[in-house]
Amino acid sequence: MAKLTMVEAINLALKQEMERDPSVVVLGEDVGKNGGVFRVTQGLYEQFGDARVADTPLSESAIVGVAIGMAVYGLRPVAEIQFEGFIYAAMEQLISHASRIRTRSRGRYYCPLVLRMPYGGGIRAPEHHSESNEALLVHTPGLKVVAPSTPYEAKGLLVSAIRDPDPVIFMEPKRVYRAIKEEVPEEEYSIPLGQSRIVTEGRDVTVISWGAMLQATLKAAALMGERGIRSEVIDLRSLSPLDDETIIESVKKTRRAVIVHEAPRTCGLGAELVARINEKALLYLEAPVERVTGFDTVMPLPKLEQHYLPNAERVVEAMDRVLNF
Amino acid sequence: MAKLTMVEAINLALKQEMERDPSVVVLGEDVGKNGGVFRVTQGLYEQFGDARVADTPLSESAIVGVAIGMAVYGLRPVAEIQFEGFIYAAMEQLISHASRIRTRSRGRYYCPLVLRMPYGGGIRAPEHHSESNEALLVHTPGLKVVAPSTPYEAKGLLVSAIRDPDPVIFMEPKRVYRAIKEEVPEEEYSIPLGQSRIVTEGRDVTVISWGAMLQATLKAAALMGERGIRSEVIDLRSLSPLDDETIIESVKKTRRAVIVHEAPRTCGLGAELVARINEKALLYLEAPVERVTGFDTVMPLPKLEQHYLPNAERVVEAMDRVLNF
Amino acid sequence: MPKRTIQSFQVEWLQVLDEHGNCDEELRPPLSDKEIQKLYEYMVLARILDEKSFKLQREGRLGTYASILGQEAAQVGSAFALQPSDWMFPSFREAGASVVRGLPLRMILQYWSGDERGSQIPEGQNDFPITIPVGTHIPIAAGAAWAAKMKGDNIAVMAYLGDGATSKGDFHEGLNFAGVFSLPVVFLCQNNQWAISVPLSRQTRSKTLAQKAIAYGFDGIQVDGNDVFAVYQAANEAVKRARSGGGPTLIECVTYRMGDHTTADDASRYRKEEDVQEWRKKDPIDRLKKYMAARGLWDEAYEQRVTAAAREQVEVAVTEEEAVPPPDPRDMFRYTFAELTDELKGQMEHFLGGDGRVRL
Amino acid sequence: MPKRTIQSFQVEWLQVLDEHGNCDEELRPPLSDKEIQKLYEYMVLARILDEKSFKLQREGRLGTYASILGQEAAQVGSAFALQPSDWMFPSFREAGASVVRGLPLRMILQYWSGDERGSQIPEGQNDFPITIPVGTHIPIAAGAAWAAKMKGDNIAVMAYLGDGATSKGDFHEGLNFAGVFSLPVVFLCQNNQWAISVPLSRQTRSKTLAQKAIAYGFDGIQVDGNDVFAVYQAANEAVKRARSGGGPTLIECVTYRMGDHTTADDASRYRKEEDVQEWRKKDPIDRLKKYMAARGLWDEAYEQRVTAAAREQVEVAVTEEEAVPPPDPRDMFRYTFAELTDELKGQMEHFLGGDGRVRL
Ligand SMILES: Cc1ncc(C[n+]2csc(CCOP(=O)(O)OP(=O)(O)O)c2C)c(N)n1
Ligand SMILES: Cc1ncc(C[n+]2csc(CCOP(=O)(O)OP(=O)(O)O)c2C)c(N)n1
Ligand SMILES: [Mg+2]
Ligand SMILES: [Mg+2]
Repeated sequence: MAKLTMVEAINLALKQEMERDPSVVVLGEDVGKNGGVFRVTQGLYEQFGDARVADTPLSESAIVGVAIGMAVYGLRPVAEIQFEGFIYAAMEQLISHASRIRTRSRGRYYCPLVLRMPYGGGIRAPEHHSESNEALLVHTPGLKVVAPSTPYEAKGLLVSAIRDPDPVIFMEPKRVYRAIKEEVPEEEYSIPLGQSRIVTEGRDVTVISWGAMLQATLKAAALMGERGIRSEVIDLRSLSPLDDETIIESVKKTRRAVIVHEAPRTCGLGAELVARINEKALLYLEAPVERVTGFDTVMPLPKLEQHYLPNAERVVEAMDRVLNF
Repeated sequence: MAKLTMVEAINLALKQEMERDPSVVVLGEDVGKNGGVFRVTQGLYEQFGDARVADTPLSESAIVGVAIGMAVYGLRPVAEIQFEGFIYAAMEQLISHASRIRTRSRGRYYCPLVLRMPYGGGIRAPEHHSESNEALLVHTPGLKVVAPSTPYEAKGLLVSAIRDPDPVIFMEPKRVYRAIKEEVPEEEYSIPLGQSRIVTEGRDVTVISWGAMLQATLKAAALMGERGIRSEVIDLRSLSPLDDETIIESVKKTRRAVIVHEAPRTCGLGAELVARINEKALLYLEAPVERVTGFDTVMPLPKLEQHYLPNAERVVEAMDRVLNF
Repeated sequence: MPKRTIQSFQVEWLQVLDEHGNCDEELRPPLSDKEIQKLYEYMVLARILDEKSFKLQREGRLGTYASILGQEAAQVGSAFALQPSDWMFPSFREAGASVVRGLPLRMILQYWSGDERGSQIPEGQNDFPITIPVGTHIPIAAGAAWAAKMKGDNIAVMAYLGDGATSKGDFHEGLNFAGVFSLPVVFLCQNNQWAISVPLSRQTRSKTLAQKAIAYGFDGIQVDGNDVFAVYQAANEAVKRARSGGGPTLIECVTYRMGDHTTADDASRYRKEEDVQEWRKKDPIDRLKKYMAARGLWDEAYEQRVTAAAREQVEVAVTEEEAVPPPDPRDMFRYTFAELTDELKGQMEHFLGGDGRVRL
Repeated sequence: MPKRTIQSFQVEWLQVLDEHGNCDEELRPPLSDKEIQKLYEYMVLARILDEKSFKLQREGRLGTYASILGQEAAQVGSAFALQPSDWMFPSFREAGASVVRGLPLRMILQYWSGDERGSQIPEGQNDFPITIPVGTHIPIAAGAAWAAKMKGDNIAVMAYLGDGATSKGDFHEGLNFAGVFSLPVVFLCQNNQWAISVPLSRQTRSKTLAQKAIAYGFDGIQVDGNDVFAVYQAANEAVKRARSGGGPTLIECVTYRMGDHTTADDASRYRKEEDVQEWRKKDPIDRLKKYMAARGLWDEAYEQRVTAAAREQVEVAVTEEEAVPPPDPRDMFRYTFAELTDELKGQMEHFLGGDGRVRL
């Protein structure tokens, strides 16, 4: 089996889904000849042509709006927002239309749209190129939100996202894009949406993260492992809907939890996870659930970004706190 | 002292601040001759003229963008978004500029902008006219978010918002606009931002809400009072930043908490409050904090809205649950 | 070395039937007498439905309603150019166009009564539900047109919008996409001079809305929006051009919002009755009536028949609508996704009283 | 009854200095010899700074950088028309304009090195920081212009944007506001034919970008963007018109992005070297040099002096920038609001190791 980067795995998923289903089309800025600024769509233009791999004008709101129209008409558009920091212009289309065409029309119309976007920091990018805004999307009823953490995961989840009959936001941790390689089957497989994944089993503490933060989390778990602490690391995968069962079962077992995300702390997805643990497993908790997150400040430019982003050290400290509460 | 509705109280605050400070200007759709679709700006056009009370084109993104430019140039714009459901188009201006001009320019520029918007359901309005999207704004570093609950509160908080050197989103619970009258001093007063308010003191359970939900909460507290339960009702007032001290002190005292908001449940502001209580008062809790919220569905059209919105009955049930856990 | 003109543009104005019912037969679209009567009948039906809706709202039997009074020609003339296979994207003030499209009148009322089922467009009818956030359906319409083009479907998409909508970013982005990809879409702008209380002069400094098409490299035309022939003529040309690969068109119908913005509005706060009076003389139904009378296509007996039939249709719709049982609150949850997620199932069960409470 | 033309529009093209250095003296703006030399010196300085920035990036001494190569005339010519009291809103590719505005070169480097202090524009200099989200500064610039107008300040605002930016909703909304309120703002569009890999033909179907002004009811003009005289002339007229209450102008400078989009891009993936070659002949610096040489304003000794001085200035800036101590991480928190909130104080203390950990 070939070892692929996440960029290659996503590319493969796109290629195979386009081969399988002629209604799958790709659109966005620079997705054509250029193959995407991260090369995620490389080769698709050559293989499928201009009609199915379309460079668009620089219009985030219309990229999403037009994709909604395509989806409603019967296509399966996979639209790209070049960086997560440029999605705000498309919020009206996402919140006011994509997420609610099905319910507004009581099922007459629906919107099988995938919106891919690289997200997160750590690659020394300019302003707005390093944000982690999943909470805005998770708070929007009617959207599904997925964040793969590894190449294998990315391929399997994207296949499910494309085949899903509802809008899926597919958040790609750009820091992972080329950071790790993994065996990724050429053959078709899919990973169902809505399910989290236990990466390492353990009984002492549950650590929940997703996307690029999984790497820091695993590193922290390994460091703690050297000290005899057995962490149960959960890759959230599906940010909306949430997989309460996996999370709650784990916390009931370990009685301690740490949540790790890049986004600002206040009203981040971490808060929701704490709230659910509080609701469903309060009496099991031996310590307050800890959140290791970005600060409630603007994500800084590269010279300060390493201070902003959670890292293994900060995760270890939080694990220590829940263990020694 | 005159008894005023919230509409009248806000109108009075605007009028007095415009009289006090010539740099205060009002802009938005229909704010001029028409006096605003809710009459909040009534009379201002006549008093201050077209130059300071400007009807704008139908362009939410530019209303905010232009107001940012005005603020940066040295004015104190008070912009109106006609209904909260139309703010999404302005998210890019809010998140990518208003909230971060100060930090981006390391203090050289800043943005003393107030963005007023009616929010929330319960008035049988069309789609998008009944949303409660405070969590999106609270999750954005660099914005302050305020939601008054009564006429008196509205006047005092708006004065502070206008005088604040940073962008403040002023969320007006439209259901309260004319629902209650209250004595509101003609004289100048202000209520500092960042502080919550204990509405009724009590020792048995803390109930936190804001905006229009305060009415349902108080009704529930009264019903529980008949059963001898003494509720400590907190009007959150400042949604960002949060007043942890007031909340945590109260929960430490009552050991039980219920949070009430209209917004969808997942990643709503309620989750953040639960997370903070978890972090700072876990060991005090006798029961999981309960959230009484909108559902994770689109806010329905009028025929179903009463099923969506939290009411006193649902608050009472949640209070019962935390009391009988 | 040059300072020279490199581009020139013209904006044209089309009127076929003036306010006195005089018709330029050369410009008149080749409609049969039957079709002309059909146009008339649709306009009458639209107006009677509109009057009834307004009354129902005042009686508390309908929610906020947006009247189309005065805009019947713009709506009926344009929708009349569409085939059932074409797609139609209304804004929120298109009861007249929806009538032509054949949307059950009951559903129009149901929508304004605050019931999502009014937007459950019948299978096979290619109409989008009403869009409330102004202008945001424009890129969606462009996207549907793009999909049609990709699939090789020989159809046109028509998107309705108001003068206010031309100020929204989505108007710009949508029309720009339509231009770049030469999409089969017609943007039908009803310039009724007002966006609630904001007059056209506060919406744009451009003399016409039609000229905005120049920015996107395709044609815009301004027509007398109270002249059903002119509207039909322009729409029909544009729709045909779209279907045959000629790309998009922007049509500005100059008309007037005779009523309040909605039943929640009071236009007397911001405009003079005289201005409205001026436009009463230009009524779209009157002028067609005059023309038809002169041509022998209209007489009192016909008028009676037409209005009686329309009244009957509307009354039936009202009765039907009011007989519909209230929506099932479970619908809030059911249609969020194709399948109810566990989370929503939980919330619905909680709502239904899973822990002992019954709410239904 | 009419189908008649009701509006006509022209778009003009202005070129003063052709690529061979031939000048139309009648059209030439009345600049003194000194001023002409100043224009030249700014362009040379801009280019040398640009080359240096590119090199520093390649050496790992600077972050992602967006080259202005080829666009010197468009930037220098336009910024030269501004007074210090005027306001300037750059996009992200305006190092040339910033040089003219007097932004310390050190700060330009500092910004691209990933340090917010590069955006801490010196007090008294009315330049906005770089805006990364394309086109979003346009309504902000309009707002500043509106504020200036309200305050009676006799200034103009200039907002820079690219061809790609014309597709954004904010372009539309911002220009529309500027038209409606007749604001003192100049929109200076550098049409460099590309938005990363997307060519102009995918950005719009309109033949020019200048014609987009027609949609907003004000003037647009297309100029040879590699002709510093034409750019200056158009900018100067527009800025004066703005200051004197004549409202906004859109200027399209036709130019070419000679380099990659940024140092993170590889343009050979999507465009042919031949196309770039064509534009090399139109180099803005060469043609001014030829003109100046013919007028006796340029010789080798002058060239040596000018480049040496520019090199020196740039080297000093690099040294200065690299000597700046790294930013204090506390700055992340400090500038979020005027006053640190309790919440942020807590987060900062936690970050600083309030519980025993030291991170600085
Ligand atoms: C994005 C958005 N902003 C504001 C509103 C509130 N609103 C409803 S209709 C309207 C005016 C629309 O004017 P126009 O486009 O001319 O349509 P008309 O009402 O004249 O049919 C406004 C401001 C809205 N629905 N959507
Ligand atoms: C809203 C937004 N979308 C996407 C990007 C990524 N991006 C950066 S520059 C650019 C192209 C800009 O083209 P143009 O406006 O012509 O300016 P130029 O780069 O040619 O100077 C893109 C797509 C961005 N910065 N902002
Ligand atoms: Mg209108
Ligand atoms: Mg460009």
